Amino acid sequence: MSCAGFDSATHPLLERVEVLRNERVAQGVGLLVLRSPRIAAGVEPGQFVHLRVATGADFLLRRPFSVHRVAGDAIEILYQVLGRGTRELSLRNPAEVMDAIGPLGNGWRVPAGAAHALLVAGGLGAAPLGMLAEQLAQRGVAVSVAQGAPSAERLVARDLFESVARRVEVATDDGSAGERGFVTVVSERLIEHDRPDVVYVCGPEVMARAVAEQAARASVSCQVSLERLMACGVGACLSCVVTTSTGRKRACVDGPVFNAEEVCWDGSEVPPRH
Amino acid sequence: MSCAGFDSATHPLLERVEVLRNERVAQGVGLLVLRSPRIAAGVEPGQFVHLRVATGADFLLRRPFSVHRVAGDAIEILYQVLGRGTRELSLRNPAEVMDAIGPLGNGWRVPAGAAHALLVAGGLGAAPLGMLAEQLAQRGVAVSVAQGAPSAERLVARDLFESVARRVEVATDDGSAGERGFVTVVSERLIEHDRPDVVYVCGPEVMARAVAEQAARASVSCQVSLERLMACGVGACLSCVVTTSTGRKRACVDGPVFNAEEVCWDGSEVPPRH
Amino acid sequence: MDQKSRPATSVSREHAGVDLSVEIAGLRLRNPVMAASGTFASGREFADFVDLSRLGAIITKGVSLQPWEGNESPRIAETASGMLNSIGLQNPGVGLFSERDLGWLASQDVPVIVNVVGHSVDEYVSVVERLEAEPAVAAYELNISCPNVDAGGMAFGTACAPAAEVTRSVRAVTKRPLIVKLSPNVTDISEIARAVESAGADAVSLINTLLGMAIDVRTRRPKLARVVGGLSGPAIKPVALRMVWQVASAVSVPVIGCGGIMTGEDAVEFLLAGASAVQVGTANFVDPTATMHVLDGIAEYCSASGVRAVRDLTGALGT
Amino acid sequence: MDQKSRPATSVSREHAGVDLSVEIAGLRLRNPVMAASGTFASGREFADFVDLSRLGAIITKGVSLQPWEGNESPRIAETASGMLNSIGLQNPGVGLFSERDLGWLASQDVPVIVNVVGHSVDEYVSVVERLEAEPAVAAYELNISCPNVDAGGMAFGTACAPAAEVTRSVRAVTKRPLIVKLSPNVTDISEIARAVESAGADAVSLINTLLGMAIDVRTRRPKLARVVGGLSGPAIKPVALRMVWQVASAVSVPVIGCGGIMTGEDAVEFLLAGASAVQVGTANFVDPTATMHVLDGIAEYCSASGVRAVRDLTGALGT
Ligand SMILES: Cc1cc2nc3c(=O)[nH]c(=O)nc-3n(C[C@H](O)[C@H](O)[C@H](O)COP(=O)(O)OP(=O)(O)OC[C@H]3O[C@@H](n4cnc5c(N)ncnc54)[C@H](O)[C@@H]3O)c2cc1C
Ligand SMILES: Cc1cc2nc3c(=O)[nH]c(=O)nc-3n(C[C@H](O)[C@H](O)[C@H](O)COP(=O)(O)OP(=O)(O)OC[C@H]3O[C@@H](n4cnc5c(N)ncnc54)[C@H](O)[C@@H]3O)c2cc1C
Ligand SMILES: Cc1cc2nc3c(=O)[nH]c(=O)nc-3n(C[C@H](O)[C@H](O)[C@H](O)COP(=O)(O)O)c2cc1C
Ligand SMILES: Cc1cc2nc3c(=O)[nH]c(=O)nc-3n(C[C@H](O)[C@H](O)[C@H](O)COP(=O)(O)O)c2cc1C
Ligand code: FES
Ligand code: FES
Repeated sequence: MSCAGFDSATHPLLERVEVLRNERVAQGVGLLVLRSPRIAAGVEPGQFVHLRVATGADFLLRRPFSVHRVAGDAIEILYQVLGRGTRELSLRNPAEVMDAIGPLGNGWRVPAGAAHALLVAGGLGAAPLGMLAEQLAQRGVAVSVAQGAPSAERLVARDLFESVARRVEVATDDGSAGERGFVTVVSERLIEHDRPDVVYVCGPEVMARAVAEQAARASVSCQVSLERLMACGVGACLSCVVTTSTGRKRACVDGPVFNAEEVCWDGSEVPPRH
Repeated sequence: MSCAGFDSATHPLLERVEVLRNERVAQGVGLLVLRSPRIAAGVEPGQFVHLRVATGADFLLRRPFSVHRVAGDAIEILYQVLGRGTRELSLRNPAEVMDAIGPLGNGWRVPAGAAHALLVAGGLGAAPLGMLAEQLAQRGVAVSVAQGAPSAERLVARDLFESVARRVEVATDDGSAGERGFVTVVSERLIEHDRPDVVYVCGPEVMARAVAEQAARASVSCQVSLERLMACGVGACLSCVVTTSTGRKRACVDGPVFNAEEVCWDGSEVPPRH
Repeated sequence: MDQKSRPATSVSREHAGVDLSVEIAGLRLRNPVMAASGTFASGREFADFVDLSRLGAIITKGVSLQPWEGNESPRIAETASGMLNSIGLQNPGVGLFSERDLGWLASQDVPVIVNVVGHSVDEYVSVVERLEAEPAVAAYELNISCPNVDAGGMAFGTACAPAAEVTRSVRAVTKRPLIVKLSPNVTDISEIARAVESAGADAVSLINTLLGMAIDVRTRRPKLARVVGGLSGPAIKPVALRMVWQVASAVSVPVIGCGGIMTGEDAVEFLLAGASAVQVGTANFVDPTATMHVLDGIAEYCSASGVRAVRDLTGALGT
Repeated sequence: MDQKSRPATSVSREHAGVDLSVEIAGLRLRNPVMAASGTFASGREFADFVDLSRLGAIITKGVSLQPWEGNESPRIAETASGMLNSIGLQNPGVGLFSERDLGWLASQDVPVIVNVVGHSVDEYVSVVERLEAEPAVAAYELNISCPNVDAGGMAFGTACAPAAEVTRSVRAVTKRPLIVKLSPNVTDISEIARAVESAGADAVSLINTLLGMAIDVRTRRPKLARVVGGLSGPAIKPVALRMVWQVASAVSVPVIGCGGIMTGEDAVEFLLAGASAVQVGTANFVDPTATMHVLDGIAEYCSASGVRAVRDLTGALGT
């Protein structure tokens, strides 16, 4: 299948970035806007940055975050407060600086001649799909979005999706927004009824896997963005491997976006928390 | 020799203290004012607090600092920026809270019937002598001060000493204030000429030792405040021992103030930096 | 004062449901949280901060037959998430210790475990014999793992034969619960654990400190007067946890876990790895109420996750 | 781009006075800073951040005879001032490694030290024999200390006999400088160091990771799929420094220090303790330019304290 990325890949670099905004946008979710001219200039949809949330021995490892959107010379990050690092991140104030490595990884690819794309987002899986939705729309690709979350207060990026997508269908566990239930019900319906040319998925691995199988049954090409624990983020340490039909690949450089059909779902994902 | 402390000793306690002020008062020296009603209420001259300069694994151990002065429900600390912890301390802003253990240790004692006291301060050794000078003056004890520092910009607590002491004589290494040379020259002269009833010393151990010997020669009783590396600060870990004529004692509870004659100057002090 | 009462009440109120008691080597303890040897003296210094009767047990500073001077200063150095110490078992000797400390401890409502050290097997035995007469002693912890003395200490803890010999010899003179504290500075700690178990230990505690060093690049001299010292604190927790997990599967006597425990969750990690109780050491320096925070944390974890009895956590690691 | 050039010029300008070159096992290196095995791949991944020609040497990821799959995920866990890893020496095998990596490395102006691993003595030997044909290889580092594989790895590094045997066998098939990388998970590392020295090692490097473990109290499962893994980072520096100091006084071959080095001053501590060069590992993950920061830091320390040649620092510890 012939594919094309968006811009030509730029080499990752280390950049001192400045916090422009850091605010709560949903329950337990923050939006971090970082002034980072060089990364913003090169990043493609689906790529990520490796952030040093704080200096000092307390947070030895960096934390990887997808670039949700680019706004001028700034990148936007949607982050869910889960543990020590993201809690620390939620305390960063405007004007503070930290350092970021990016843009990193292989982003989403657009199959030649794709006219209609379905984006399936589970929870914070919406993060790496924001920039993708915008750029697909700009290219005249029809965008549908199937979005799931535990509840209405936990839904993110609503406005962005509403503004660029032809249709947005939502499912929440408690029915407080859209229909009650799993997003996989929505994705299955949308895959069958309006037959997209490509499906892009990000979310909990069980959900991503289910959607991938739906796409496969409908023989629609499907790409998934996977999370792994990452030390280096640049391809050196082999801590982030994903088992694929062609062997173990590194999520940080060979991914995080993979063609669904090559992924062996061996439960090696980050243990889910919620 | 019969001695008396100031107030009756209060038990140490753990108190959340609030930064009221933190400002540079001399070259490389900061004044930290902490709102700490309970410690302020009980602290005696020469006692110290054990401060947690920052939470988290980066600064595992607390840092001990003498209480320089008490102002209402606040304690004042004079700190020299030497290493990681004191640098961190210099970054604390008003309204921030940290936790402190105090009041700790045995402070200065006043020999019965003492009418004239000489305070000898080397560099930051002035810190634990501030409150002492004030309270001696209040009791009508005549106070003389011999103060040394590398240079005029490094002299601390000038106003306090000037306001309560009968005389203040200064020596600086570069002669930029007072006479050029070591404070030991000044102390020797003052001990010989105006024969104080007691000498209180704090400063680098070589200097404290020299002054102690001057006092001994003039058979004037002498107390020294000693610094040791301290883990617990409460007498449990034995990291702060001082070798004395009656065996090893703990600087944190048996000191930091010792009678000079009992101290064995065995070079076990904290390696000096300057 | 309120330093004490606050946690006390918080526990009794919030965690009423959870059974925190544990039994180790015949000792029934209120809860699994002990103060680690050498970091809590004999408790007196912490009585202003902690209600000692809320501790599972107090383990005293190492006690020898004669008074020990300890090492020269500097005796400590701060390291990344840890500290080095080379105190060298300074202590007044068993005689003065019994008078001064045991007397006071007897009046406290807390089990006292005496940490015993010696330059020779005979000295270990003599200290224990001397303490047999003391009713305040609930159990012994043989320290064969102190890296800070030349004779004795770790020398006994790094090979099976001497470890077994000192254990057997002390076992012969006491019926009281006998805990042996193991050194992490070995190739195979399970083998040492098995050796002391078959020599009569009722329980093992681990780990003591890892032998380490730090250098002051300014002076180009070691930061410790004795050059090397024992590393403790959060930095060593992963090593301690691994060893507890290995030893728990190698012996059938209870394992007491120690090393870098700062929070209740740290303690729960050790329990899951196979420990029946835990010791809190360096954390006492960071926060004099650390033992209470750890205890409250364990209790909160249990009630939050529906654990009725803390002993159910021991070895409950899934794989 | 400027990521590279900035430090480069800064050094050449500011530290012109200092001779940073060192000689190890017949290898003359530009400076004592090497990238540690497994943390720098074959350098390509860091070429965007570091001018590789400024490194003393690159030590490759462990290379085996056949491709190795490595362990299941999760493979890492963050700990206090450190991290655990259980990568398990995943590598494409010496064949693909030679094609893919050595080819590229040959075009880089930096000495290449290949880290060699095997399940058996024969495998170590075969890997080296296969690499003898490769001109790009400057030296070998025998990894007898990886805690993350069942057969081989640490098994060879925790006893004198096997350590000596694998060293002797490899020595027999190569004239190239032979470095043996030691495990810290032993009772007496000096004894192992002496064993490999007399078996023909031209130098020893230490330490590899400390065996550790971490548990997720939420899931009650180990954080690593393989349960245990290797601890690295600042947390282990005191242990590494102590072992370098012990080994430096036990052997006469050069010692290469490694373990928790994040800054130039950390590196200077290792040099003072007796190391002739240092390896930077985990720091590369925290800051991809870490090797350059360490190098600049060493140079600054030397010029600030009037040290003409960095090799003068080796073993210059006062006591
Ligand atoms: C390529 C990629 C892109 C990501 N994009 C986003 C995003 O846009 N928004 C967002 O909220 N999260 C994102 N994540 C997940 C995010 O990295 C983790 O939630 C975060 O690292 C948690 O850090 P913590 O210290 O709060 O959690 P802790 O559990 O305290 O962290 C402990 C260690 O585990 C690692 N870790 C924990 N959870 C994860 C996880 N799910 N994935 C990777 N590492 C983890 C941490 O990095 C750290 O090293 C992404 C992950 C990857 C791999
Ligand atoms: C009883 C007592 C009272 C003190 N009063 C004052 C005061 O009023 N003003 C002031 O500026 N300083 C005072 N000091 C010294 C002060 O504690 C140290 O300067 C400070 O701890 C240095 O911390 P750091 O992290 O900046 O230095 P670092 O060298 O980075 O600290 C590393 C470790 O060494 C310890 N340390 C380093 N120097 C000393 C020292 N001189 N004494 C004790 N521990 C040390 C630190 O606490 C820390 O544990 C006092 C020390 C003691 C023992
Ligand atoms: C200052 C200090 C003194 C210690 N003294 C002793 C001792 O006398 N006997 C002993 O068995 N362990 C002693 N230890 C070891 C501790 O009991 C404990 O095993 C070790 O510190 C690891 O636990 P931690 O990380 O919680 O401190 C001492 C530790 C420290 C830090
Ligand atoms: C992710 C990772 C992979 C490693 N792989 C290897 C390896 O393949 N061969 C080896 O000899 N050491 C390997 N090591 C050990 C390092 O080279 C180094 O000895 C150890 O990490 C201590 O140094 P540090 O604290 O600077 O990381 C690895 C370490 C890490 C963290
Ligand atoms: S995170 Fe290091 S290889 Fe992917
Ligand atoms: S600091 Fe612990 S006894 Fe003095």
